[in-house]
Amino acid sequence: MDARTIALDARHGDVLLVVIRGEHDIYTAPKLRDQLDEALGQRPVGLVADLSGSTFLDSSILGALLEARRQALESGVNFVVNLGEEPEAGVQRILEITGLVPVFPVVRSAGEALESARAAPADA
Amino acid sequence: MDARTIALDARHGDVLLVVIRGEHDIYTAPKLRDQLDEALGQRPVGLVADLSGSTFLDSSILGALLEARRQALESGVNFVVNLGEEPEAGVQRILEITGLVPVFPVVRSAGEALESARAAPADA
Amino acid sequence: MDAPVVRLDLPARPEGVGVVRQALVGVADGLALDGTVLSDAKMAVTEACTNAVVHAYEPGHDGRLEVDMFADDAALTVVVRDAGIGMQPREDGQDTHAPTAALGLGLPLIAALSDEFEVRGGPGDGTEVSMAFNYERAADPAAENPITGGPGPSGRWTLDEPDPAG
Amino acid sequence: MDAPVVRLDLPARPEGVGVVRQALVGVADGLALDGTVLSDAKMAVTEACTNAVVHAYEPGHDGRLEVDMFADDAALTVVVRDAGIGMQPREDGQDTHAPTAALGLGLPLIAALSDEFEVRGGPGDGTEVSMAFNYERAADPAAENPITGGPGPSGRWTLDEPDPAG
Ligand SMILES: Nc1ncnc2c1ncn2[C@@H]1O[C@H](COP(=O)(O)OP(=O)(O)O)[C@@H](O)[C@H]1O
Ligand SMILES: Nc1ncnc2c1ncn2[C@@H]1O[C@H](COP(=O)(O)OP(=O)(O)O)[C@@H](O)[C@H]1O
Repeated sequence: MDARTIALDARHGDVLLVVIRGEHDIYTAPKLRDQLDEALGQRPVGLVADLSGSTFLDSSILGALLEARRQALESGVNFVVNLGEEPEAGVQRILEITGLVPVFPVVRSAGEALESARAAPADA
Repeated sequence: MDARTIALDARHGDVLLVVIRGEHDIYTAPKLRDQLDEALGQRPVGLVADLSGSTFLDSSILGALLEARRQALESGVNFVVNLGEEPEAGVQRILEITGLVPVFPVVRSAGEALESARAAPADA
Repeated sequence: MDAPVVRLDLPARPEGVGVVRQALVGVADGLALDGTVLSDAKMAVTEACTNAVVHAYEPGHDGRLEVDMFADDAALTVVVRDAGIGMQPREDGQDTHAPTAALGLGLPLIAALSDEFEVRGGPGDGTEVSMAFNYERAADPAAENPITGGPGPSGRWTLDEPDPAG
Repeated sequence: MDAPVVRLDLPARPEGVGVVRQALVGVADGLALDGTVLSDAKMAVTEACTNAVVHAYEPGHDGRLEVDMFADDAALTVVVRDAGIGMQPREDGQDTHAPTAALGLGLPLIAALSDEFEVRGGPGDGTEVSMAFNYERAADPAAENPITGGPGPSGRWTLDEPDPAG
């Protein structure tokens, strides 16, 4: 199995990235929730969930991401999911068949993610 | 699991490469034996078993490689194993603890492998 | 079905879900399963195992999770079984053992990603989810059993009401 | 040992060895096992399963392979079990069910890569190989149980004779 990591990347000024690599499911969902909570607690302008290096995500992870999105909207933080330019097929598929691509919203590159995390008005 | 492939690379003139990628064990050992036999049947000057992309090998695979080496020696074909510059730790370990590094012999780059497969006298 | 079965029997704990998923990858490897079928199977089997971990047993009580995998000429079938409380009728949207924010997408995902599935068992009987994944698909099951609706305000997924006229 | 056990029960066939190895990776993932320990465990467990596939049952007869994995505070223990012919006394270097060129490195590798191991069972009783892999190693087991000798002319590995004086 690919290394399962969840890390905070704070090198982008007022935008925080939570970088999710490898396979994630109910076992690591609590860690992801904690990491997303911590990032939101820092009141960034924007929060990016970076899935570009993730190889498997289940509905526990979608639940954690949706909860972070809800909290971000409430507190006026821009929230965006970066799927990367070459996403793992299964990760892309779960986002597509659940119709969540426009909901999160999902973008396809780090640049685009930073841009919309900085610029987008946090609409509800 | 990484894709398990065994392929013949005949783009190096009088040296044939059998390229072994991913995880290999008793399940794929027969395929490896066939591929090595086929390569030896073409009477090349040298035969390289390329393990640089392999992530797991067990004693069934060592057995297949040792058998190819034995046949190569018999028929005057230079035989060499290329472990690559960044071998998987487990692949390197099985070759080292069995003392097979000097036996095969094992080299650490494609260039070195081609060179010794072309130049080495097939000694016994 | 008398195909030889790979059986896993393990504690119904969060860390077990990855064990089942990895074993499935190993089984698929022996079948040279197509990438999309494998990735759908990984997801559906993960959701079924997660349900056993999350819903089947009283919190703090360690139950077992049993998974059978068997391959015939046409499909890989995976059966996920627990000996827990069984599917309960929902009362006021609340789940007996659900942790904070079970999303409610597990069974819809299983339906969307498998070519055939069945859920057996009632209150007290444990639960058994059987899923078949065809090697060759005539159609994308996710198009035949699409996931409707979206995240509701409560955090749980809200499925669209089926159209009574349709 | 009452640690919760992950059990696999599968046909003793070549494609099953990868299933066990993958499941082991899943178990190790839950334990955050060190890379070298995991890679040694993968190899030793592969060799034990391969022996069950190759030696335990009459060719063409499908026996079962059972594997238990359990983790305590100090080590991951893996037990590989078959219900086959059991370890037989070797006659003139020939093996009952060995395929062309069984190398003879399986048990030496198991000894070199595990921190503790035990082989149980005799003729007719099946075979059970138990291997423990410590999370923290005081020494490299491959240094304590080194593999000696080399490939013999027959194709089988020839171990050095133990020095009767040493
Ligand atoms: N193995 C099980 N044992 C008991 N109840 C279950 C089981 N699987 C599912 N359920 C019940 O069915 C409901 C719907 O499951 P699912 O669609 O997977 O969504 P979620 O697990 O996110 O709630 C669960 O909330 C639970 O009440
Ligand atoms: N599970 C088993 N059932 C029966 N015999 C076995 C089993 N495992 C090992 N043996 C016997 O022990 C011998 C040594 O095994 P091993 O060291 O693994 O080498 P190899 O399998 O390459 O012959 C085998 O040749 C076989 O005769």
